[in-house]
This record gives sequence, structure tokens and C-alpha cells, in this order.
Amino acid sequence: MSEHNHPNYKKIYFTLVGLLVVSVAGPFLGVVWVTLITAFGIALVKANMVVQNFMHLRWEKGLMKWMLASSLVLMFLLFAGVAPDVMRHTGSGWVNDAAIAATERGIEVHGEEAEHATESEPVEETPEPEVAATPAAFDAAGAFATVCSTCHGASGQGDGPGSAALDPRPANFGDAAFWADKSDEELVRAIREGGAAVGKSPLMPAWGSLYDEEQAAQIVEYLKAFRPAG
Amino acid sequence: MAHVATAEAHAEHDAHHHGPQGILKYIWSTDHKMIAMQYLFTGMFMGLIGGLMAYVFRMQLAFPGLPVPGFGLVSPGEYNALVTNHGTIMIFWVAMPVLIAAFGNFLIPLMIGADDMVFPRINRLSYQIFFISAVVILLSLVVEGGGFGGAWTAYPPLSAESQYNLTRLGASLWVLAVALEFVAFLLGGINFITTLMNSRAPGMKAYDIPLVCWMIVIASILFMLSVGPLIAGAVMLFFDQTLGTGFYDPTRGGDPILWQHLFWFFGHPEVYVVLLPAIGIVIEIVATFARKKLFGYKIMLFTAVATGVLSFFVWAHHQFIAGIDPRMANVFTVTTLLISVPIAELLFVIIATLYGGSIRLTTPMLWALAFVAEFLIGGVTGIFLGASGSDVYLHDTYFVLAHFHYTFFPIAIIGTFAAITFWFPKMFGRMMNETLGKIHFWGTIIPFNMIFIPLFVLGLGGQHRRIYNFQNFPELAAMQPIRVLATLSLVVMLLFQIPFFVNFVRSLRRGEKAGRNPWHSNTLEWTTESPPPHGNWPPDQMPVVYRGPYEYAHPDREEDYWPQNLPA
Amino acid sequence: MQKPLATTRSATGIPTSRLAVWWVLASEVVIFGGLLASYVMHRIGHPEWAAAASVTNTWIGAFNTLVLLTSSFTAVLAHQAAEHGDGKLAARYLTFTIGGAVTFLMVKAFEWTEEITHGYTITANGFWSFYYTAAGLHALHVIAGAIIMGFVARDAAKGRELHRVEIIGIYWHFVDVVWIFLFPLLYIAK
Amino acid sequence: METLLIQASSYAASIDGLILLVLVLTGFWFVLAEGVFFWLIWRFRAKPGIRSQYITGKEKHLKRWITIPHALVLVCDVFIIIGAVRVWYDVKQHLPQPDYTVRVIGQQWAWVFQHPGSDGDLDTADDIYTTDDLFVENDKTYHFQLTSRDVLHDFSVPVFRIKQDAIPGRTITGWFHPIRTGTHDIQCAEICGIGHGVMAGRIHVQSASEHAAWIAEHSPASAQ
Repeated sequence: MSEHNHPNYKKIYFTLVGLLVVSVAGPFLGVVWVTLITAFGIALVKANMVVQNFMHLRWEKGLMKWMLASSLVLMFLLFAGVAPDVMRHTGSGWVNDAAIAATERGIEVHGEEAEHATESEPVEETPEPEVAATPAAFDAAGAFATVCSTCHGASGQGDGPGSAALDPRPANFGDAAFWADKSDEELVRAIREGGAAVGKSPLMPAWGSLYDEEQAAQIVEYLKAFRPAG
Repeated sequence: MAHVATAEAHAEHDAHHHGPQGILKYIWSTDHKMIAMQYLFTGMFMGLIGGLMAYVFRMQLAFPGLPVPGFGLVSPGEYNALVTNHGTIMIFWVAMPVLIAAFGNFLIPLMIGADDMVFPRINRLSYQIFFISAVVILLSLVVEGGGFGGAWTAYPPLSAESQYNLTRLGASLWVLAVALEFVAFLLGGINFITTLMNSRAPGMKAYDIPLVCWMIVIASILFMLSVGPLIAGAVMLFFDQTLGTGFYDPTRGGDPILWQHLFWFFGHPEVYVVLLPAIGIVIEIVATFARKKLFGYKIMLFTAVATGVLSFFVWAHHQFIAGIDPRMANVFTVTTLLISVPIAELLFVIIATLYGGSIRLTTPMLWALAFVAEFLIGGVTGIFLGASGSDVYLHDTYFVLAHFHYTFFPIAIIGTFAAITFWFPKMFGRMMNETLGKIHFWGTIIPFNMIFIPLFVLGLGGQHRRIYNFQNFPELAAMQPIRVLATLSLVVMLLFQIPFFVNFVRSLRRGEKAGRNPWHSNTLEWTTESPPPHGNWPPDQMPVVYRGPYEYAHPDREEDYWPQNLPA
Repeated sequence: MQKPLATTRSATGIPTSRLAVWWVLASEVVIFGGLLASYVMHRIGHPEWAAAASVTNTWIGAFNTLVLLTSSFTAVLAHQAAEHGDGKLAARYLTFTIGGAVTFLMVKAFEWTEEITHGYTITANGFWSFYYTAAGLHALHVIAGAIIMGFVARDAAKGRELHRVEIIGIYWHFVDVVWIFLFPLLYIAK
Repeated sequence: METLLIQASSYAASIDGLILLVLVLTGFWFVLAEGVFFWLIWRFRAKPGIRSQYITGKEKHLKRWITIPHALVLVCDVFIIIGAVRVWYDVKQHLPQPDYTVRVIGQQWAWVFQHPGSDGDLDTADDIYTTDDLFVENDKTYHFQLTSRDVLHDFSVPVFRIKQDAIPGRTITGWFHPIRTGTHDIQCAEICGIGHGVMAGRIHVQSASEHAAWIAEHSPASAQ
């Protein structure tokens, strides 16, 4: 058994609780730097007391102190190396538009207290809480717009930006000949298992992991809107 | 590295090899040597899979659009999945298990005169978690939607959102498998470090420990201290994939560059995690077959530690053009070129050890020398990529691919074959056949160079990685013959693995009996029987150490080697 | 399963189990360090998260810190008792510590249900994602610690493997130190 | 390098020069090390009856064989660092005054280019949008504002030697100055999913007159 002595734990415990009370009381003064000192400064002191006295690091061999210290230093090294890119929104030759937009837009705070939450920090427009009560019905048009239109084009003519280098060309839903010999099941299979599964170009990926049978069928129904009349 | 036997087949070999023991004795054993064998066979089995993956997508590159014999038509999604999982499997399921876990488990207790690892049950648990991770990664290849196709670096948002990578299940299983593999190696690492620090044989001072043990422990420490942030990153990525959080989604306050930093903060120390054990293996073999004391034991040890420390300062040279602030790139150029100095030091000392030796070109020595020769190419070509100016052009081209194959192949394949051929007598009690060994050696080394020297040329020609079909790029289509040459060399190299498999299986039973010390080496594992019994030495004859591990051709000793445990 | 001879040797003078737990702590420091570093970067980068952070209930956080501090106190008393060879007393203190852990988890569960029902789920926004991930990972470590402490307490009650009380104590103090940093980061930084 | 791929931008020569510098410096050390290595293997091969020497590695005259090359490698590294940082500053950090600015948007599996049109300013009515084909004027300095709509992409023109990742949520500004006319490949150099290999773009460097004609022909009808 390690024979090093045991400090007076009761005294240390009560100092820790005392420091906790101070760190909670700190923010009530409302002064930012006081809050910083009480919150993080005290956290450092408490952590040091626990590590030194409760974990007996004070009497541990130097080897272990060096090893724990090095793992901490690595974390500051990681922070120093990553912060210039993640923390700052502009740099030499680059701008993080999404982060700047998010900062200006303010946080989309959900829940009933949306109004109360923004009282303390007035944000221009109170974001409306859009808690999706029930899972939204499958939006076939949205799926087509975000995923299919890249190659098949917004108007379904098979002329989307992604189709430029494709050979053979993506299907043109506005062409009557396309619909002539295609059954709905075959189209659903083409969507879910990819072009190669129905003998078409392998560059039509298999979307099965995104859309199940029923959703794929809804997309096929949506495609019929592009069909020329009659 | 590829041979046809599966891990199970080898287990049966052992089963009836040692008489009618229940299979449970092997699966549930806590003996460090049995766990080493489990890691070795699983690693070689996964190496076979990784090698066959390389065959499939290289055939697609050489003959685009044609069905690949043995696989069929390769679709773009399958191509990405094969490339991604080739990289992932070769690094996490072949290089690390075989070099660190298999040889770490087998050698460390034997070489420091201990009867077993300090925590045998945690050691068994680490293999079991590793086995589960191997099953999960193989599962991720065959689930609906196919294997994950976002490169082994898994940069979000491609890896984070299934509407982009189209492999929802494959991506989540991939992250889960890699996370499980990290847990397995954290547990294993603790075992290696604690065993080496505490359980040395009496009389064995710090500088009497063979360098391969030091190297494996430094590698475990590097792995343990660098994998933490990536585990946190993997948890965040897994939540992004499954729960829909926005850690890496720029539209919701997240940042894709955060993952890149967390990944490469782990990524670069990781390459030294696999390099150091391989260098340790090469040192043992070169010292043994040059019959010569190591040029500078302390130089090697401190240089390895310096390499480990410096490896934490260089990670962003993988991201020069990946959107980090250009001013940071200058910092990382300086640190990257600084770390090339200790690596050059490590190789210079191995080369200097040959001076004044009497070199025997046995199969293990051939592999060790080939490691030094090939790794020099890998090290030298790294300078092109470490210098930010030239990386602007060379990043993510086949030049990078050829560079890291000239570092990973010597580590994972040449280093492993050197270790297997050197310690096979100790592991299985029989000698491997030298002629088959040499056929396999030349049959692997020559085609290997024929694959990757042409890829340097492709890289300089501006061909980028992971492109499924080069017909779309007129400037690249002209270099098609080079790609065909590289692919055919790969096929030749894979065929030349058959001599190794024949040699391995045949020598298991019909190899010539190997005594305790067939290579007349000094380290402690050669002082016990081959294969060592449970507990390695009888309890009353645990070895006591009197001298360093490399006292070859000592002036006042008649034989040209001096085992560590012989009293002065 | 007879313990191997290797475990009894101690070339560094530190008993093997304590040496191992220090290494476990080193890997844990790096995991939580990575997560908290990412969180701090985002908090400084996105001042608007303060609005979301203001919703967290500081009183519950403070009470939980008090619970963990007390459990750390009882854990070190258990270690002191174990060192004097009193397995029974050590086991009793350990059960107090496990009680502290269970209280902490129940308060956490209550706090989370409160917040989730108000719509602040993990996918609400960046702050809440980090909040649940960090506190969740910490809670997992509290659960794992409590379970292992149960086994150690059971053995200690029978007077066996008393050195393990110190080992699980060190791990427990680490879990407490992580919470000492999590509390200001998630609750006080408003 | 020139034989493999022509130099079609102002800084291509300096990047190729740096690659040559690194090739010469590291090539020298590589040949020296491999030479010594193979010579030692041959010179000290096992000869019957001859024992290997016992060298403790502490002998000063032998240690110099390591420390001197060590120092020289460090000196070479310094040269490479200076060369690299200078090229990096020119290509990435310092953005010269642009004649034109184009916007490059990467998206899953296509490049969308926004030309400033006849008035030379972006986001004006006469902007010309093209897919996968970027038309630029020879001997003019172009800034490109690079962004991405969905995942990471990488705008890379091998003949210009330029390469820059496109990151969703960020706009990264780079520059190039074509010095030869002709049509060359644009490759996506960051894995971006199934269509990564299909994202082939082409950059057309036209003479001043051709470019003006092209602008006139392609300006959207409203701006005529």
C-alpha cells in the first residue's frame, strides 16, 4: 500500500464546496471579467486541489506528472492549431460566410420560451419556433429539387448542370418516348437500385438508402407531371 | 501480403497441430502468444481482402468500363467504396494489428523476460473488440447502399450526410468499426506500456531493453495521446449521421474544417505509430544478421522519441490547400521539414550499423534491407509534399499516392514479412524454407517498384486520386499505358504471394526443426523453447539480464554473439 | 485465474494497476480535451450561442457539482479506509459514492427531460448538440465508474483486492474533474 | 516537368522550379544514401573466418559520419523551406490586382462558372453562367471566388499548377494569370461522392478578340 500521508480531506472538501458557491455567485454581479474569473479560475483551482490531494498526484512519481502534463499541453497545441480556422470567420483570402450569416441571424431557439430566451439579448426578429410535431409527409418535389435536378434538370429535360459530362445523357422526362415503354415498378427499381440494375447507365446512383419503396413511388408520381400531354 | 487461407483455416491448423484440443482453448485463451497469433492471422486475412480490393479497382483504372474478372462491372459507387475501404483496412486492420498488436503481444513479454502481459484478460478483451470491429467493417461493405465511399479520411459534409454520400448504413458502420478499432488499441496500448514499464526482468536496465519493444511502446503512447480528439470527432460525426445534428454542417453553425483538423491531428502521429514498430523490427534483424552491435542505441532511442514528439506539430501539411489559413501553412512547412531530420537520422544509423559487419543475406535480412532501401524513396518524396509551394501542385495527385505507398508498403508489408520470416522459428518451432522465401521476396519487391515508380510519373503529370475513369480528361487519357503497366505489375505481385502461403503452411508441419536460437541472436526470446510454453520460462528459471541486447562479436568472447541472460 | 508474475513486478516503483489507471486517464484527458476544445472554439466563434446557453438551469448544474464533489470526498475516504485495511468501511464509503453517482444521473435525467420537452433537443442548434454530446459522454463515464465501483466495493467488503479501491478512486476523481470544467462551460458561460 | 505538362500560368514556372530544387537537393542525398547502403552490403558481406568489428558507436571519428550528414540535411531543409514559403506567398497569400473576377461554384458533380460579362462586375444583370466550361482571356489576371453548394470539391487546373479546395459555407479567393491560349482540363481534386470522376471541366484561354466575341455572343438577351 502506498504509505504516503493523507492530508485533512474534510478541510479540502469544505474549501471545494466554498469555491463552488463563489463560482455560482460570480455571474450575479453581471461583470463579465468577474464571471470569467469566478467560473473558470475557480474551476482550475478546484481541479488542481482534487488532482493533487484526492488523487495523490503530489506524491506520485515525476514520470506520471510529466505524462499527464504532456496530454494537457497537446490539447492547447490542438486548440492553437485549429482555432485560426474554426474560431475566426475571416482570414487571408477566405471568408466563412455561413458562420457570419449564422452570427447575424442569431440562434434559432426552439421551444415555448422562444420569446423569453431572446429577451436577455434582443435579436432583430424573433425566430418562429418550427418544432416539427409529426414527421412531415414525404416531399417528393423537394427530393427532386435537391437531388434529381442536378442531372435531370429542374424541368426534367435531362439537362441539369451535372449532366454536362454524362454519356449516356440522363433521362428526359419531357420526352413521350421515354414514358412509352416504362412501367412504374421499373422506374421505382431504377431509383432505388440505380441505373445498372435496370440496364441503364451505372452513373444513375442507387438512392435506395435514402428513399424506401413508398417514397420512390411518390417521386415517380411527381415525375409524371413532366410528361407531355396525351 | 495476400494468401488464400482464412483465419479460421489457420486456427484449425493449430487445433490438430497441438492434438485434440477444443477450439475454445484458442478463442478464450489469455496467453499473450495465442492472442498474438489471433491478431496475426486476422491481420493477414484482412491484408488478403485489402490486396484483392486493390486488384479490382486497379483493373478498373487500367481497363475502364470492362468487367473485372472475378468481380464484374465496377460502378462509380463501388469504385469509391473499394478505394476507401482499401485504405481503411490496410492501415487500421493490417498495419496496426500485425505490427503493433501481433508482434507487440508476442515479443514484449518474451523480450523483457516476463511470463505474460500484466493484464491478460484486458489483452483478450482488446482482441475480441478488434475482431468485432473487423466484422463490422466487412459488414459495412455489403449493407444496402454499398460500402462507404468518402475516402479513408471521411471528410464531412460528404461523410456526414447520407443525401450526399448515398451510403447511409455503410458510412455509419464505417465510423462505428473505426471507433471500435480505436477502443481495442487503447486497451492493447495500456497493456504494452504498463508491461514494459513495470515488468522488466531483474537486472534489465532501461537501455538493455531491445529497441523493438521501445519502438512498439512509443508507438502505443503516440497512438493513445493522438487518438483522443478523433474519438470525440467520430462521436460527433456519428451523431451527425444518425441523429442529424449539425457539428459539421456549415449552414447550422458547424464547420467541415474542424473534422479535418481532428482527423489529421491523429492522422500524422498515426503514420509514425506504424512506422516505429517496423523500424524496431528492422533494427533487430539487421543487428542479428550483420552480427554487429547497433551503431548508437541511445541515438536511436532519443531520435525515435524526438520523432514522436515532433509528429504532433506537423498535422496540417495534409491540409495546405484544404481551406486552412494560408499563413498557417508556413508554420507547418517548417515543422514538417524539421521532422524529416530525425527520420533521416533513424535510417542513417541503421545504414551505419552495417559498417564493419559480416552480413548474411538470409530471407529476413533481405526483407530488412529492402525496407531501408524502399523507405528511403518514401522519405525523400515526402519533402516534395511537405514543402507548401510544391504541394500546391502535387496535393491529392498520384504523386502523394506513390509517396505514401513507398512508406506504408515497406512498413506494413515488407516489415511484416521480415518479422514473420525472422520470428517464425520461435513462433512455430520450425524453420521456413529459404528458397521459397527468396522467390517470394524478389517476386514481391520487383513488381512493387514497377507499380509505384510509374505512379510517380502519373502524379507529376497531374493525375488526381480517386477518379473512377480517366477517359473524361483528355490530358490524362494519354497516360493510359502507364496505368496498364502498374496494374499488370500488381497482378504479378499478388501471384507471387502464393509461394509465401505455400512456404508458411508447409513449414508449419514439415519445416526443419528449429532449436532455441536458430539465428544465434542475443535477445531473451531466443533463450526459451520454440514455441515457448505457457509462462515462457519455468517459474524458477525466469531470466536475469546482464548486458545489452546487441553485444555481437564482443572482443573478449569466443562466439560472435552474447545472449543477455548469460552471467558475465 | 492466477495472476501472472509480470503483474507483481514494479520496475518503476509504481504498482502496476495505478500505473495503468494513470494511462487510462491520459487517454481520457485527450478525448474530453478534444471535445471541449472544439466546443470552446465554437462558443467563441458564435457569440449568438449565449442566447441558447441562457436556457440551461445553473442551479441544477451547481447541485450536480456539489453531488459529484461529495462523491469524490467519500471516494477518497474509502481509499483512506482501504489503506488502513478496513475493507468494510471502504465498502460503505464506496456505496455512498455510488449513491452520489445515481443521484447525479437522476438529476441529469430530470434536467434533460425538462429541456427536451421544451423542444431543446440535440438537433435544435449547435449549442445543444455540444451540450448533449459532452454531458452525455460524461454521464456514460459516470455510469461505467459506478458499475466498476460496485464490483470493487463487493470485493472490498470481503477484504479482497483492497488496492483496487484507490484505483477506482483515481478514476472517479477524474470524472469529477471533467465535470468541474463542464459546469462553467455549459452552465455559467451565458 | 515541362515535358509532362505545359506551363500555362504565370506562377507555373516558379512551382516547377521549386519541384526541381527539391528534386536536386533530395535526389543528391537519396543517391548518396542508397549508394553507401549498397556499397556497405557488398563490402561487408559475410566472408568465412572474418569476424565483424565491435564498434560501440561512441568513437568520435565514426560518429562524425552521422552528425555531418545530419547537419548538411538540415542546411538543405532550410533552402527548401525558403523556396517553398516564397512560392507559397506568391501563389496563395499575395493576391495581385485583378483584371477580372470570376466565381467558381462546385456542386455534386459539376462546375458552375459565373463570368462578370461585358461590364466586368460580378452580380450584375449581364453575368454569364456556364457549366463545366470556363472562358478566360489570355494574359489577364483573374481572381476566382471559390465556394461549394454541398460537399467539399477542389478546383484544380493542372496546366496552371493551381489547386484549391472548395468548402461549403466559405468563399476562398485565389488567382491565376494565363500565359498561353488553348483548352485544358479542370479536375476535381477532393473526393465528392459518386460523380467525382465525372466532374470534368474545361478551361478555354482565348485571345482578347475571341474573348470579346464570346462575351458578346453569350451575354444574356436582357443586357443586349
